[in-house]
Amino acid sequence: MDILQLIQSNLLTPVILFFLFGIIAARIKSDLKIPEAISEFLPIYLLAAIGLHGGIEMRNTGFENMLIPMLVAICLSLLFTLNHYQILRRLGNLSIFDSYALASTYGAVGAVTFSVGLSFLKNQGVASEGYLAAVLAVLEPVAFILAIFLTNMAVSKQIRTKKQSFVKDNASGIDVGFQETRTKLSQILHESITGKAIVILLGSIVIGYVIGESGFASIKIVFDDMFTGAIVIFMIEMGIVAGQRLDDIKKVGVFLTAFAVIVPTFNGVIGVLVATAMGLSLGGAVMFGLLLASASFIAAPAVLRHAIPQANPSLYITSALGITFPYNIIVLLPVMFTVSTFVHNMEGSIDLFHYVLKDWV
Amino acid sequence: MDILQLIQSNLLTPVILFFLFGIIAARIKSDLKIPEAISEFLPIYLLAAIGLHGGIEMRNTGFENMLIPMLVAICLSLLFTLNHYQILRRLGNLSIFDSYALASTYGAVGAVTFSVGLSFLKNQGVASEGYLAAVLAVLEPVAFILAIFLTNMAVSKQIRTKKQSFVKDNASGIDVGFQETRTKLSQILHESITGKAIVILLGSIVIGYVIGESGFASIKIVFDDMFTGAIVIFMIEMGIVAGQRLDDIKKVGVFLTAFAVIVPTFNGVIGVLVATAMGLSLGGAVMFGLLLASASFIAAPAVLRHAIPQANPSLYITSALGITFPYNIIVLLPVMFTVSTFVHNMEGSIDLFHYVLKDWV
Amino acid sequence: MDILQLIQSNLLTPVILFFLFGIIAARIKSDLKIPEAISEFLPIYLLAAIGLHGGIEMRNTGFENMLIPMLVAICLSLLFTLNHYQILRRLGNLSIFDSYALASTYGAVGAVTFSVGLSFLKNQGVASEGYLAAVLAVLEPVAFILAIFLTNMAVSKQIRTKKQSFVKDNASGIDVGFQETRTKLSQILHESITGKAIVILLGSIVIGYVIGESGFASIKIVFDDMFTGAIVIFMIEMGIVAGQRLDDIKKVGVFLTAFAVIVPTFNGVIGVLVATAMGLSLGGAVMFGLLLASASFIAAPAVLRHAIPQANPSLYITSALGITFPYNIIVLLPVMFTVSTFVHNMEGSIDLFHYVLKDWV
Amino acid sequence: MKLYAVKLLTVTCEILAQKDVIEILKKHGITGYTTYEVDGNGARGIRGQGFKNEKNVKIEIIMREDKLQDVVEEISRTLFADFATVLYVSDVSVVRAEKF
Amino acid sequence: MKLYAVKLLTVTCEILAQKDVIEILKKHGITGYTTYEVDGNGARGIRGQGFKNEKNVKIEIIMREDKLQDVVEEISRTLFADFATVLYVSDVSVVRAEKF
Amino acid sequence: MKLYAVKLLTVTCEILAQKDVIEILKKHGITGYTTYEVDGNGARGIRGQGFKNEKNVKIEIIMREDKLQDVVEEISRTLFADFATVLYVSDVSVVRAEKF
Ligand SMILES: Nc1ncnc2c1ncn2[C@@H]1O[C@H](COP(=O)(O)O)[C@@H](O)[C@H]1O
Ligand SMILES: Nc1ncnc2c1ncn2[C@@H]1O[C@H](COP(=O)(O)O)[C@@H](O)[C@H]1O
Ligand SMILES: Nc1ncnc2c1ncn2[C@@H]1O[C@H](COP(=O)(O)O)[C@@H](O)[C@H]1O
Ligand code: NA
Ligand code: NA
Ligand code: NA
Repeated sequence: MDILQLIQSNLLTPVILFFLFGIIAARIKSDLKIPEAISEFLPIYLLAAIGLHGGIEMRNTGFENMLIPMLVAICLSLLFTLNHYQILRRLGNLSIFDSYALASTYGAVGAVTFSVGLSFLKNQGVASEGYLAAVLAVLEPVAFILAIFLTNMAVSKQIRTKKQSFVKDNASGIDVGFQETRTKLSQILHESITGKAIVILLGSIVIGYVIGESGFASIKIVFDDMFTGAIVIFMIEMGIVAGQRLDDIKKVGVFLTAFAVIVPTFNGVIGVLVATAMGLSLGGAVMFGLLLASASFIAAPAVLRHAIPQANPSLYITSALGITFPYNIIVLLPVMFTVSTFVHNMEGSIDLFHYVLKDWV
Repeated sequence: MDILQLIQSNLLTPVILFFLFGIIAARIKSDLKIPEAISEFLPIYLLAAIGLHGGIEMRNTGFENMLIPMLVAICLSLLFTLNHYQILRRLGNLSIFDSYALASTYGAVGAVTFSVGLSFLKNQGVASEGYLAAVLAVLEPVAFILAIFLTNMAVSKQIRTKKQSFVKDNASGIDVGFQETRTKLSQILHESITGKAIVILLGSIVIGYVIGESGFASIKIVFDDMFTGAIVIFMIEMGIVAGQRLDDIKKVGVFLTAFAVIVPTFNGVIGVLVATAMGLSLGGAVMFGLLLASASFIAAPAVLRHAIPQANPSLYITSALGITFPYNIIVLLPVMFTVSTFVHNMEGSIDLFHYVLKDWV
Repeated sequence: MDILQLIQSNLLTPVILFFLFGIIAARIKSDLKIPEAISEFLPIYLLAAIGLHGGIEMRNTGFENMLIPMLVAICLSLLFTLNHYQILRRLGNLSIFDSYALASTYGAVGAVTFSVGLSFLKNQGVASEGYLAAVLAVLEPVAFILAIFLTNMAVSKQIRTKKQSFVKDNASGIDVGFQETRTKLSQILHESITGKAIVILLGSIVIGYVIGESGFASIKIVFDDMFTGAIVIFMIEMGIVAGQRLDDIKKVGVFLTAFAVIVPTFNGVIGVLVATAMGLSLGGAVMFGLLLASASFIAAPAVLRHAIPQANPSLYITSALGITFPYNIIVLLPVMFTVSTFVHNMEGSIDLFHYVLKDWV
Repeated sequence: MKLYAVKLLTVTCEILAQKDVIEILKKHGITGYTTYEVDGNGARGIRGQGFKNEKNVKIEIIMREDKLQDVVEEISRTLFADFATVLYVSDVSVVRAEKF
Repeated sequence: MKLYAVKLLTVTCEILAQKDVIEILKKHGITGYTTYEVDGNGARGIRGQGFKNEKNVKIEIIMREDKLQDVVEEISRTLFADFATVLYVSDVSVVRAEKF
Repeated sequence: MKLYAVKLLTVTCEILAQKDVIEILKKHGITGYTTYEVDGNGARGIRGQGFKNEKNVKIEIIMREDKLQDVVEEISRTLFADFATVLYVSDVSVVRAEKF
């Protein structure tokens, strides 16, 4: 199947179609809405299902192999976040706050995107490494922490500079500033690692690992068989919310629109290649790429609004949800799948690299 | 099985029993309640399931045959609405506003009734034409539009008459009145065709058509296997709401109570006969009859409260939900099923009519 | 399997693990939360499922055998409630109000505990008598009614004594007091037997009985297959709520903590023995014991807050939910299962007692 | 459009005391009120987490001044001791004074 | 911090009349408001059980005094007859008077 | 029943700023407040559609007049620039002035 065919067949799955339907419903100003309680519950459910599934897989396959991909993902995520910042600040001329906020939004991961990725692979009949759910959990706060740390550094440097030039004598003021920054940082750190997404995901991974296939049997119908149906319902709401934001894309501007498409493509393809080099399976490489390509639009505002309140939330929510998310699930997933298929077929050279890498570690 | 037996066996299905249970719970003033988010979500879910199912069926069987039943349904719905108005205004002596509101409530269709009808047929092991979901979607706004149009005409005629007799010279006032009527009409038209029920129903039909049986497989458990269970839960809430309204039936009066039973019976049986004449299957004829017999009690208030605010909502909600709905699902469904079985057994004559009709078109 | 192994294997089921997970999530102050609408709906769903299942079982096995266990359960519940009161008032030195409130909280039954018990038995591959769902329904108000009656008696005695000593002449005042007490009592009686838990449970039992296995088929997936998955989700919320209350345990004190562990153990083991003596099956005896061991933490506050407003709700909620519930589902269930297995293996003597009892009735 | 001065009584209390407040209102011949669920913090700790029964409710009653004293007195007397309750009174103006 | 006196208009009405109220506000150049769903009881009976459309909504609008009369007049004239509606006005103070 | 005059401060803001407001209250020794989620419209556009984090919350605080100025000042200074926020103050009377 060539890439366009794959995009088309992906486009015609219920998950994507109901997302597009949601967008249309919002555009024609329908009063259709998934009640808040349901749309708040669904991500919890999806993450629990992802976690359980990942945990069970890890029990089956061991998690010795998890370490390297995890570390590589963290490094890439940090590198990419810094890279985003440079692009946004230099090329995009965005404010320091907006730049850091957007940089970490795109450095972070999207749990909904991950769910759609899993259902995409299911549809293709391809499996992926279970431990990627753990990578998802660990990756979530990494980019935020870096961005928040750097923002706070930048802000306290600004304050310090101001203080030094104006009130030369007031040294304790700076210390207070530092102190406050540190307090705030540790507070935000706590907030982001006790955020519901990470907590339910990690908890479910552990539980999945403990109960294994046999313990899962009694809840399989709810946490496995109903998974795709639940995504479909959630995608209606995602479509509606994205559709409501479509007008805001004008405010986002050409630069950011381009950023929201090009950067995920770059990150995602690099991700696929690196994952393949590390020996991940065809599907695993796609999911690894998706982790790096995805932007966070549910966890991001919750953390960033406190951490970098000066940044304009409609910039990062709109670009992540209104542009990158549809692009990722409709176009980039099939593209990465094709890339992954391609590089997994020229196994020889890759495996070589893999062995080299393994020797090296 | 004779008709009484059929009513009895229908009465003893979970769907009907939980509805009656809900009524009892409300009557003994229990605090039992399905949380709002759930009871708002369930109709969306039910309509999505109905739509997907209908769309898949249409892909299997084509939708060439849909056109005539659709047009006939629209015509009958318009005729019936006018007929209701005459009965209500002339025989019932109701105000012009109440008459139009009630006429269209009974001219419109009830999505919940339709769901119960489908589960009734499932129980009887009888199928129905998938395109009837599309007829449901199209029929929904038809009666409203007619009633609103006529009400607005009536009101602006009144205004005009008043204006002519009192302020002979003020012609522009009438124009303004007309203008306003037209604006309001187009606004209400927009509202009723972008109403959530129609939107989710049409969207799901299209998606069902596109994905077909194979694309549906991954979400079948949620959107098919769980259907009857979901109806049961919704019926508890319907029962509770109906039960809370039982006291209001006194205010509805004898005339309207009789109307709420006789008119659906008449419409429904005509519907079954016409559908049979058009060549619909046994089950399809029942569903076609049910479309015409059912009254709208969720969509109606939302539209009518804006369109005809002078009408008393407790009249049309109470009679549609408190009287017609229970009557339809408990008594009329089995009656129509019996009628449909009967006329489908004397196929010869009917088929004849069918061929004549086909030749004529 | 010995008792420690059983506790361990129980501990590693999804139901218990997700409960512990919820506690941890609350302790680390995560913002994880099951939306209110979902956590309000789940008990209704669970009770409907329990009721339907019980009703169907009763249709299969008849309910002649139900009478004695039901009466015995009521008697034991009343006896235990009086016993709790004595312990709390004499040994614990609690106020009369707190004593009665706690006595009835532990005399009443916990529907959630019952659900967990059923899933525990399912896990062990052991069945239980269907009519125990009916016992659950009947037992629910019994302890409350007794406690409320006694509290009101105590209060009006107090009032009377005061009146007699101070305003000798005002006899009608006492009558009014009595009158009020009686009104309030009948009102609370109505409230507690029309409470949602009892209503949905009794309704579902009747419906289950009426529809039987065959009528249940169409809703089995929702009301049976999804049962354990639904419990798991509810247990997350229970864990969170329990975790939030863990700090309050300090306020509960050593005496009440001991009470919250020892009393259920005593009641539960007595329950298992009595049930075995009455001829209930292995699983049935466990469930019977669980009924007597469990404390009510959802229905209790709703009733007691009105009936005995002077009692401190955080005492009875915290001890029932924060101590007894985890203890019951983690430790006591396996203990009672072991006891029941043990006494069911020395069948001879027990059966003897059983026949004696049967002859006697 | 003339506006008439009346009183707005606002009671914030445990959801389980709502029935009692409405009972008191009824006793004083008042049937009009507006209610909604709220969370809160106060002398009895944070309310609104956990079970629904542990939420608060706000009850707002527009009424004529002459009934105010009695209603406030009865609510204070019967509920303040046992239930988490806060009440306050404000001055508002309405169009149809006869409605209240 | 200086506080400026403005008016707070509160409209409690059927949820289906919300759109009409906001329409009226817009007509008078007012775009700021706060809304939330409530239950209630009044001349038209208990509201808030049953279907969501049968709930009430509260709409609160901080505005300058000069627009108040017209808005109150128009709401009274167009909605009082057909919809369950109650409105009242109170005096409040704000920091940024220019915002309203 | 004697009523005592106190102040009611109402803050309507983004749900994500709730924590900051409560932090400020705590700093000024205030632990009593009532909160509930609302929708709204204002200078920052319609709020309440879409994600829950994009809703508003109303925070109501009954307090003695002497703390009011400082609290209002701090909220204005720290939140007005970055968050959608509106606040207003009204006069109310309570039964137990010592509670606040
Ligand atoms: N100072 C206050 N301002 C606003 N609401 C309050 C205040 N104090 C208490 N409340 C509300 O009244 C409820 C009961 O208060 P309390 O009895 O003090 O726990 C609290 O849960 C809050 O919702
Ligand atoms: N006296 C009152 N105090 C507070 N709210 C009221 C009052 N009367 C009516 N309401 C509210 O206004 C709505 C409509 O009132 P009505 O038109 O009288 O039925 C009611 O459902 C209540 O929410
Ligand atoms: N004039 C107003 N009256 C009542 N509430 C308002 C008003 N203006 C703004 N609000 C509320 O305050 C929130 C923030 O306002 P803003 O910062 O202007 O977007 C809005 O979403 C509304 O909930
Ligand atoms: Na990323
Ligand atoms: Na009809
Ligand atoms: Na018990």
